[in-house]
Order: sequence, then structure tokens, then C-alpha cells
Amino acid sequence: MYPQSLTPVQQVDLAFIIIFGFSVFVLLVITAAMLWFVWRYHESRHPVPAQFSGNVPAEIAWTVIPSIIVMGLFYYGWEGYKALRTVPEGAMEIKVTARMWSWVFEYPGGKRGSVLVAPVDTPVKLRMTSVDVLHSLYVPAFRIKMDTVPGMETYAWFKADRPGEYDLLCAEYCGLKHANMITTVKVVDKAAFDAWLASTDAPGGKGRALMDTYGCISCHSLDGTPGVGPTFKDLYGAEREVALPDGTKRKVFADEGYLRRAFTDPNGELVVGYDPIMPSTEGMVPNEDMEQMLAWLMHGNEVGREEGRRLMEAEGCISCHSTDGSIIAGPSLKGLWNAPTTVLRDGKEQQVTADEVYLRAKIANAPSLGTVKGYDPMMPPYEHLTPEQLGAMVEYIKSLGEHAH
Amino acid sequence: MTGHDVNYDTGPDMGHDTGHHAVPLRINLLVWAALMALTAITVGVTSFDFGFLNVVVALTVATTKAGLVILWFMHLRYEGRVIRLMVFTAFVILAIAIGFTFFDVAYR
Amino acid sequence: MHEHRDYEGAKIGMWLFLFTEVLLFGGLFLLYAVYLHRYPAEFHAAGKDLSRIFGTANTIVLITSSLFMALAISALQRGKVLLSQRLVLLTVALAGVFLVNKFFEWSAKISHGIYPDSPALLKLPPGEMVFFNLYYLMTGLHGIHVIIGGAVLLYGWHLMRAGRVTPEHFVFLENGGLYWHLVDLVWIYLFPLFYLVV
Amino acid sequence: MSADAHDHPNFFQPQPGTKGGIASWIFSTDHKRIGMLYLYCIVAMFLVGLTLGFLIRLELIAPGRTIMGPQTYNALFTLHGVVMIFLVVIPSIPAAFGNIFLPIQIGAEDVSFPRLNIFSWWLYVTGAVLAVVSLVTGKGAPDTGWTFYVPFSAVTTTNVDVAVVAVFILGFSSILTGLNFITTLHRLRAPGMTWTRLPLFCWSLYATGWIQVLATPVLGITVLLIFAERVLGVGLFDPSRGGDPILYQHLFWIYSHPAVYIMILPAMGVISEILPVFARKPIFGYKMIAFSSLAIAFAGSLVWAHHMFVSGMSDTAVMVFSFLTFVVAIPSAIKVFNWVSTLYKGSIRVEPPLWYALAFIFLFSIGGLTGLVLGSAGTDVHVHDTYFVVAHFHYVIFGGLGFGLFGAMHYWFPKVYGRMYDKRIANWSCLIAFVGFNILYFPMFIIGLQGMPRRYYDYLPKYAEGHFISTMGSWVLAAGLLLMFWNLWRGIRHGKPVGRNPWGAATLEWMVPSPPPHHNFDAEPVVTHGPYDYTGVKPDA
Ligand code: HEA
Ligand code: HEA
Ligand code: HEC
Ligand code: CUA
Ligand SMILES: [Cu+2]
Repeated sequence: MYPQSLTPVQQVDLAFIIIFGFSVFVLLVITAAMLWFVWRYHESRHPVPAQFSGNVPAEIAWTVIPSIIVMGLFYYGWEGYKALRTVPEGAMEIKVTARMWSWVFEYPGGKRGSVLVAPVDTPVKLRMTSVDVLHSLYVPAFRIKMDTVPGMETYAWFKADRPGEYDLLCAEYCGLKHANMITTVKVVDKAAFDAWLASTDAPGGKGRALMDTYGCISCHSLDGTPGVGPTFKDLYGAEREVALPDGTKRKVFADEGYLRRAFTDPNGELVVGYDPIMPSTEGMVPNEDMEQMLAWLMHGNEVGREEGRRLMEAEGCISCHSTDGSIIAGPSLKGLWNAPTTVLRDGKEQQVTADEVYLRAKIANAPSLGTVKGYDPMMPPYEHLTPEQLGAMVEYIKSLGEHAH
Repeated sequence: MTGHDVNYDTGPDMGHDTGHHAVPLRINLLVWAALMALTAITVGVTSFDFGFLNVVVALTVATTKAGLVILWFMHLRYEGRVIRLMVFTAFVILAIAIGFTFFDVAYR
Repeated sequence: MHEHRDYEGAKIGMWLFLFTEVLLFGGLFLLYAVYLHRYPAEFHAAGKDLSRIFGTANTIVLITSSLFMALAISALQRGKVLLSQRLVLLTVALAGVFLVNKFFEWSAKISHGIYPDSPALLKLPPGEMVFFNLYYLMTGLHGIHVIIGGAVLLYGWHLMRAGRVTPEHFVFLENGGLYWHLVDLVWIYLFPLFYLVV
Repeated sequence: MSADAHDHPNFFQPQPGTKGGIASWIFSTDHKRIGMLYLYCIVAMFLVGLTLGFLIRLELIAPGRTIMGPQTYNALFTLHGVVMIFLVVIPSIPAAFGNIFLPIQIGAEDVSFPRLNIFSWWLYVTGAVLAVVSLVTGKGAPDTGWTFYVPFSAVTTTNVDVAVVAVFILGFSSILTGLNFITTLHRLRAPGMTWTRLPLFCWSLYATGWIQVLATPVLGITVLLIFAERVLGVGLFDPSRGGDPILYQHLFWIYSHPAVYIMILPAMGVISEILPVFARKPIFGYKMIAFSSLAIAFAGSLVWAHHMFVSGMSDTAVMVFSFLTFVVAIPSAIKVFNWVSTLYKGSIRVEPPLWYALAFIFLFSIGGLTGLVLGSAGTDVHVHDTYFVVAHFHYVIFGGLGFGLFGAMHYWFPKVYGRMYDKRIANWSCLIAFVGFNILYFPMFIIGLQGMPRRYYDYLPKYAEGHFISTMGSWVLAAGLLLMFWNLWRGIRHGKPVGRNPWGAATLEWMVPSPPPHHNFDAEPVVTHGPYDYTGVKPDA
């Protein structure tokens, strides 16, 4: 009836009101009639019962009239449903991945997070799937709910009309921590949303992000692979052979001074084997940004640890693994580092040590390594994680303490 | 089925399995021959490719065969109204279950 | 308590039971229909891997056994008990032939590594996996019914010999026959769906 | 015992010339004994289910963990659902009261297949035992919910295999009951008992029987498929093997929606028996009520996917199934209107069964009308899988079937035992249970509308109030039900003996002694009037 002028929320609420209105009315009539008859025709007041056994016009009436009414109810319900399913042109698309027992939202541009951030007054289309079992994305405030089905994409859409925080719940039973698969929809104004989307809080916090921003990463890898420039991995404090502009070669340690000079005067000391192509940061990078990047290069591990913690919360690891030694669905991360672990693989037991290689492989593709003895094979693979992200997670696991022998 | 003596045609016949006349040998053999012929047809026809129609042809032949078995081998032709109506109901329900599922899968 | 025999009632009961069998298989036919709709090409390809010879042979065997069953009942109704007994035995024998056939067919497939959850099966395209999984489930369930049907008929034969199924009281055999025809009926659909849908 | 019960040994006593003992019960082919076996088993399972529901409420009294952890809770509601649905409500009225009274109501000596009848009870017991076994063996009690949705049910390591086998066996048992009733109603009606003189209870069992026969096999194959999925690795619902998990839901609901009518139709039949007796007046619109039972049974098989509006199925299917759902509501509406009109201009005698019947109409109407909210696609999206649904189905199942069952217990009690319970206590227990029921379940509608999902062992603080009130209600309800069961129990031992027809009813079971003798009738009765013709019928006690 008013398909364009109502939002889905209003359309659905209209259907609610109409159906409830009808129901309350019918219920009152029936109850009142029932009680009145019992009182009025009680044997003490009406000793001789009338002996009729039907009334055809009445029966036809209460077949036909309700039939017409329920068609009306159907119509309003269906209008509400259509509004929920018709996504306006040009809606912003956010990818949703559900897994036991957390949500991952991926925004245009590739940013990911476990809280749904959305701009106000903008239609947002959620394209959803699941990696394990059924879940259902439910935001009561927007009247939306849709199952996420493995191997299939479903969708829902909403348009929030005012900023605020709304609950987002999992409504399809999905096992142990179904009741905790709750997160928040943060609706913010458009400018704040754009700023948030642009800010790269990629692994490593600010300093790491700046590396991206200033394009360092395009030449320096973080994981040890050689590139146009030397890798940043294990750089701080490493021994370097450098060539000075006059051609003499020298051994230096990559201490703080060295790193500062490498930023401002990169070709002053050229690492042997590389070409002098790196531009100086002088005049291009503000001082405080440089400090941030330096800090990250030097204490990257600690930053990585923080990043690892954040990631593990966002990816939902923490919903299965505790950090305090208690057991949820999987082994606790506390004291896991370098712990001897028994793994069941193809029916055979294997002894492994939870070292860097194992942990990285385990997180990226848990099923391929078999399962830790005593646990169910329920950990999903996390193949989308980058090596840096895996590194950060391992750093965090390390920080939770080494296995006590 | 609003309820009028639906089963009166079967009559009370306690005591003896006074069923119906035995199906003549000739009819049984004819039905068998028809079933064999239909089998030959349905196998033979697969060497032609009608695309999707192949499925339709195969199922039509199968349903014809099923009809023959139900009507003669299973004596439904000789049964009363009650049993015939029941068989009909059962197949209607099966058709609904399969058919209505396609409201979903065909439009997804 | 006098024993009441209600011929018509027993038959109604049997038909009702047959409906439950029809709907039991119906659930699988539903899945088949949907997956055929979704993966026509894969079903086409996978169907080619099944031996049409085995399938056709088994169809002929079952149809013929159904004929013997029908003849057995006619014979009994006409009072030819011995003939009826022999026809029932023939029916059961054909059930055996069917099973042996099926055994060879399955073992051929299994020896090629195609069976549910097998590594070779898991390498096939999804549609073909579905096809073979359905193939094993549906023919397997049907096979179980062949075994049950055969056993029931054998028992019927025993009752005839013991004089408890007679030209006057033959409802047990008639109901066993109904069951046997149902087994045939299911196969009449399984055959084109798996061996001929190409 | 009543005076004329001395002429014959009643069915509680051993047959003349035989020994009694437990074997004469559990191998009996007497429909009344089988019905009693069912009744006691069902009441026992009902108590188990109620206790589980009670524990669920205790956990939910406050947010956070209160008396149990998530794994226990998940097993608990699964078990509560499985016990209630498969062990209590699906067999309940048909297998217990249907078995006892259907043959007598049509003037027959027994059902068509007495041996299948006891076999079906044995299957029931086997299923129940297996259900219990699934709790204590394997890797823990099943935690899938009574719906066993894949992929979760295919991957969880809890003891789902045994539980689905139990469900399969229970389904078989239910099929045999339905098959038996249909055949009995076609074949064994006494002379003069035409279809239009059939008591409405029998009509409702006839319709139920058809659903049992035609829908239950689909459940059978569905649970077999879960079994195959888990044990054989057949991936028919596994997306990574080309399967489609949504098809599981289709198969499951193709059975389980019609199953809700297996639950409610017999209760509706009981109500249709009780109302005219206490209004002393023929039921209003006999043919429409009988017909609407069949209509519900048939139309009920057209609407299953209304449980799947947000499952990811096509929008077309949503439209079709939403529309048909509204159509199914019409026959139920007809029944309600006819019942209310039956009271009009009657001469109403208020007794405990009538109170239960009135409570049934009120509670079922609330449940049914909220079913409209669920059937309407747009609104269902919001309330699907929330406590709104939980409230809906407790209103229809417990308020409907449950109160119908209690009504049946109070109505037929004097017939079965030849004694009368304390009517005053019966009235009070009905009132307390009714009040408790509404305190327990009504708040669930509200928190459901606010967005409280079901199957949550922990919840956000904003739902705390509703949950708290609800838990309080469960205590009131428990008090009412315990009072009721105690009163009935006491009635069995010490109740005042009554005659054949204490309510003055006109159906055949009231013509035989209470308790009925072994063979029901001395001579095959000849029926000459309708089931609700009270001219000349007087209560005899
Ligand atoms: C006894 C059992 C029973 C009965 C009788 C019903 C009856 C109905 N049910 Fe219910 N239902 C369940 C048991 C039952 N249900 C269960 C167990 C579930 C949850 C399963 C699970 O997920 O675990 C469920 C869930 C459920 C859903 C899915 C909800 C969801 O998960 O999102 C829906 C949706 O359409 C629904 C609808 C209906 C309707 C329209 C009726 C109708 O038949 C109701 C008809 C009755 C009336 C309408 C009231 C009486 C009439 C009047 C007072 C007259 C006036 C009315 C009109 C003019 C229309 N039910
Ligand atoms: C007949 C059906 C039936 C009945 C009668 C009940 C009865 C009750 N149910 Fe129901 N319930 C279901 C069928 C039923 N339920 C189904 C099918 C589900 C869905 C399961 C699923 O999601 O899979 C469900 C789910 C369900 C939930 C939702 C769980 C969740 O989603 O997280 C809740 C929550 O409150 C609940 C509560 C109750 C309560 C409090 C009762 C009360 O009626 C109980 C009141 C308690 C008493 C009356 C106790 C009296 C007795 C004693 C205290 C002890 C005496 C013991 C002995 C003498 C041995 N049930
Ligand atoms: C659905 C639950 C779940 C999630 C989410 C999850 N895990 Fe796991 N994880 C497990 C389980 C269960 C095990 C043990 C069984 C196994 O080996 O697969 C495990 C094992 C591990 C191990 C090996 C532990 C050992 O003792 O060897 C590491 C490391 C690990 N997970 C890290 C992570 C990280 C990092 C994430 C997130 C990016 C994560 N997990 C997400 C369930 C989960
Ligand atoms: Cu995810 Cu519930
Ligand atoms: Cu339903």
C-alpha cells in the first residue's frame, strides 16, 4: 500500500499492529462469549437446554469472513517481508562471515572487524555466509534476521536512521556458545564512518599502519622474504654489511641510530646487494610519524603482541580458547608456547611441539594437522589470515607464557 | 469425505478371504509382456538425445509401468472405492511433498 | 475370544503400510529430484559410469518375479496349492538373483574406489558425489527391502506347507505379494533414474 | 467398584481362568490394557519432561551462569524437546485414550490388529530406553535441539546417533497406532454406527491416523539420513560434498509441521466430546467439526516451510507457504467458533472436565492467534527463533494438547477406574495451573518481541525481568500440576465409586460398566442415535 514511503521497520511494525489488533479483538470476543454463556446458561439459570445442532448461515459466515480477514493479514505480512528483501540501489555492501562463535565483517576496501560499523541513513547490504554450521544474523532494532548457510550466500539489508549501538545476536542454534555469539552494530555518522574506514589499523597499530601508508611495505617484506629492499623481519639489532658512498664496506649493527639514519639518509649506508633507490623520508614524513615507525621496527614484537590479542578477539579465537588456563572448546592458550602436544592424525598419535611453525600452520589450517588429543575436530581453518597476522597471533601466544617443563 | 458410509461397498465378509476372482493367467502374462516391452523401449530410447526430454520420457514410461503393476499385479483394479481413494491420497501427498519443495529450489 | 478374520481390514492395513514405504522412499526421491534439477550435467556424467547391463538385467529379473508372485496368488485362489508354492519359491529365487547381481555391481564400483566417503569419490565434482551417494543410499535401502520381501515370501511358503495359508485364507500371501510388488515398483523408478538419466 | 462391575471381571482383573501378573499386561493384546500401559508410560515421561523444563527455567532465572554450564543446558533443552515431543505429546492422547476408548466408542471388541498394537507399545518402550541410553553413553547427551538441524547435528560429537535411532523407532510405533485406528474405523464399526454417528473424538483420531501414516515415514528417512551422514559419511546435506543443508529442513518439517496436528487434533477431539456433555446439548455443527479435522490434516501438509522463512530459501516459497499457513488457520477457527456456540443456550453443568476444556479454548486461541504472527512472513522474520516462538508453541502444545490431556484424564477417569476424584481439588488445581501457566509463558511473548533468541543459556540483562517472572510462573504451575496429579492418584486409591455414566454422556463407552469388562460388550451393540443426543440420558451418580 505504501511501499515506498515506509522503511522496512515501519512496514513490519504495521503488520505487527494489524495482526495483534485483530487477535486481541477475536480473543476478547471468544473469551467473553464463553464466560457469558457459562454464566447465563448455567443449569441453575437455564435448566432446559435448547436442542439445535447447527445453523448453516452462521457457519458459512464464520468460515467466509475469517477467510477474507486472514487474506488481509497475509497481505500486510507479505508487504513487510518484501520491504525487508528489496535492497535499494547503491547500497553499501558488507561481507559477513559467521563461524563458531563470532562474526567477521569485511568492508569495501578489505577492512575487517568483529563489530559491525555502519554509517547512518545509508542502506547497507549484508552478504552473508558461514564457514561451519548454520548461524543467523539477528538485529532486533532493524527487524532483520537471516540464516548464514555454509556453501551459500544469503543477504539482509538495513538503514539505520540514527546513530547508536544496537545488539546483533546469533539466532540459530550453533552449539556450545551460541548464547555468546553476540556483538554490536555501531551506527555512526557518515564522516566518522569514512574516517574509520580510511584509518588502517592493520596489524601493528599506528606504526605498522604508517608503513603501509608510506608504501614502505611495497619494498620491504615483513616475513623475511626478500624484496626490492631488505626485509624488516628481525631487523632491529641485526648485523649488517653496508657500503659507504666512497665505496668502503663496513659491518654495523642495526641499532637505533642506524635505523634513524636509514630513514633520513638511506643511501648514506647502503646494504650490500641492494640498489640505491630508496627515497629519503626527509620532508616527506612528519617527525612524529617517523618516530612511530621507528618504534614499531624496534619494538614490533610488543606491538605485534597487542595486535595479536586484538586479532584473536576479532576472529573469535577467544570464544573457544581461554587465555587463563581454563578450557572452553579448545585448549587454553596460556602456557601453550613450546608445549609438547599429542595430536591425533589419521587415527595415529603424534608428538609435536607447539612452536612457531606448528602454531602458524595450526591456525591457518587446523584440520590439516589433525586434532589435539582430547578435543573435538571443530576448529575451522583461517586461511585468509596473512603471514603477518599469523605472526602477531603467535607473538601473543608467546606472551601468555611458555610451557612449564 | 464428509462421512457417508464410505465403506459399504466392501460389505461384511468375515470368515473367508472371499476376495475377488483370481486374475486370469492371460491378463497376468499380458501385463508382464507390456512391462518387458516398456523396459525395452525405455532402454532403447536412451540412445537418442532429447536433452531434458529424456528424463520426461523415462519417467513417463516408469509411471506407465508402475500403473500396470499397481492396477493388475496389485489388484487395485479389482478393489473397492475405499482402497482406491486411499492410494490416490497417498500419492497426492507424495506429489505435494516433492512438488512444493520446488517452490524453493526452483526459485532460489 | 474368537479369532476374527477380517480379510478386507487386513488388506487396508497392508495398503496403509505400503504408503509408509512409499513415503519413506519418497523422501529420497525428493532429494533426487532436487539434485537432478541442480546438477543435470553431473548426473548425466555420473550415470554413464553405472552399468546399464546390470540395471536392465535386474529390471527384467524383478518384473518377472512380480509376474510369478501374481501367478502364485491366482493359483492359490484357484486351489492349486502346490503350483502356488512353486511359484513363490521361484519368486524368492529371482530375489536371490537380483541380490547377487546387485552384489557384483556394487563390488565393481567399490573396487574402483567409488563408495561413500571414499577418497576417490571426494575428488569428483560435487554433483557426481551427490549422485553416487544417492545411488548407494537408494539402491541400498531398496536392497534391504528385497531381503525383507524375500524373507516374508519364504515364510508365506512355509505357511502354505504347514496348511495355514490356504485357498480359503490366503491373505498373508496376498499381503506378502503386495509388499513384493511394491519392491518392484520402487525399482521401476530407480532403474531409469540411475541407469538411464543420461 | 460400582455395583454392576461385579458381574464381569473388569479389564484390570485377570481374565477368568488365567493368571494375572505383569506378563498379562505387557503381552496383553487388549486395547484397554495397552492404552493403560501407554498412559502410565506417557505420564511418567511427562513428569521427566516437566522436570527438565523446570530446570531450564531455574538456569534462566538470572543472566549468566546460575545452576549449569552451556553444554549441560544445551543437552537439557534438547532432551526436554525430544522427550516432550516424541515421547509425550505425539503418542499421548491417541495411544493412551484413543486405544482405550476408540474401540468402545464404535462398539467394537478391539482394534483391527491387536498384536500390532502391543508391538507398537514395545517399540515405544524401546525408543524411550534408547533415548535414555543416548544420555549416558558415547560422548555426552545430544545437544542439537529437537530439530536436529544439519550441519551441526552431523558434526557434533555428542551422542546423536543413538538419539536419532530412538526417534526412528518411536516414529514406527506412531505409524502402527495410526494404521490400526484407520483400519479399525473402517472395518469394525458396530451396526448402525455410520460415519455421521461417529463420535468426534473418533473423527479426530481418524484424521490424526492419516497424518501418522503419511507424514511419519518422511521423518524416518530424515533421521536415517542424519545417521548416514554421521556414520557413513554420505554428504547429502554437506555443502562441501554438493549437498544442501536447507533440504534437510524441508524434509524435517514435511513431517514435523503435520506432527503438530498429530498433537492437537486428538485434543480437539476430546474437547468436542466434553463440551456437549456438560452443555447437555448436541454439538454445534457436527459435520463442520468432523470435516475440519480432515481439512486440517490435509492442509497441514501444505505449509511446512513456514518454519524456514529466514533459512535462505527462495522468496517465492516464502510467499506460497505464508499464504497457505493462513489458510490452515481457517479450519481451526471454525472449530473454536463451533465450540463456543455449543455452549449457547445449553444447560451448563460446571464440572472439572469443562474447566479444562474452557482453559483449552482460551490458551489454544492465544497460541493459534500468535501462530498468525509467525505465519505472516514479515513479522516472522523478527520473531523467528526467539522466545515468541517458544511462547507460541507452549501455548498450543501445553495449553492446547496439555490441557486437553488433563481434560481427558478428568473426563474419562471415572470410566477407567470406576471411581471419582475430589472435584473441588480438581477445580482448584485447574485454576492454579491455569494462572501459573500464563505467568510462565506470557512474558515470553514480550521478551521474544524484544529480541530474546531461544536456546540461549545466558542472556543480555535487558531480558532479565521477563525471565524472572517466567521462572516464578513455573513454580506456580508446578504447584498446580503436582496438586492435580496427587488428586488423581488419590482418586484411584480412595475415590468414591461411581456407576456407568456419571456425566450423563451419550457415547457408547458410557453404556458399559466402569471399569469396562474384558470384551467391552456382552453383545454387539446396535447404534440407533447420534453421539450427542441427550434426550433421556441421565447421569447415574
Ligand atoms: C500443537 C502444536 C501446534 C499447533 C496446533 C500449531 C498451530 C499453528 N502454528 Fe505453530 N508451532 C508449533 C506447534 C504448533 N503450532 C511448534 C512446536 C513450533 C516450533 C517448532 C520449533 O521450531 O521448535 C511452531 C512454530 C510455528 C511457526 C514457525 C515459527 C518460527 O520458527 O519462526 C509458525 C509459522 O508460521 C507457526 C504457525 C502456526 C499456525 C498458523 C498455526 C495454526 O494452526 C493455528 C490455528 C489456530 C487459531 C488461528 C486460533 C483459533 C481460532 C480463533 C481464535 C478464531 C479466529 C481466528 C481466525 C479468524 C484466523 N508455528
Ligand atoms: C508438551 C510439550 C512441552 C511442555 C509440557 C513443556 C513444558 C515446559 N517447558 Fe518446554 N519446550 C518444549 C515442549 C514442552 N515444554 C519443546 C518442544 C521445546 C523446544 C526444545 C528445543 O528448542 O529443541 C521447549 C523449550 C523450552 C524452553 C526454551 C529453551 C530454550 O530455547 O533455551 C523453555 C524455557 O523456558 C521451556 C520451559 C518449559 C517449562 C518451564 C515447562 C513447564 O511446563 C514445566 C513446569 C514444571 C513442572 C510442572 C514440574 C513439576 C514437577 C516437578 C517439579 C518434579 C516432580 C518430579 C517427579 C515426581 C518425578 N521449554
Ligand atoms: C570454533 C572454535 C575455534 C576457533 C574460533 C579457533 N580455534 Fe584454535 N583450536 C580450536 C580447537 C578445538 C583446537 C584443538 C583441536 C585441534 O587441534 O584442532 C584448537 C587448536 C589451536 C592451536 C593449537 C593448540 C595446541 O595445543 O597445539 C592454536 C595455536 C590455535 N588453535 C590458535 C587459534 C587462533 C590464533 C585462532 C583465531 C585466529 C583460533 N585458534 C580460532 C578451536 C578454535
Ligand atoms: Cu551462531 Cu548461534
Ligand atoms: Cu508449523
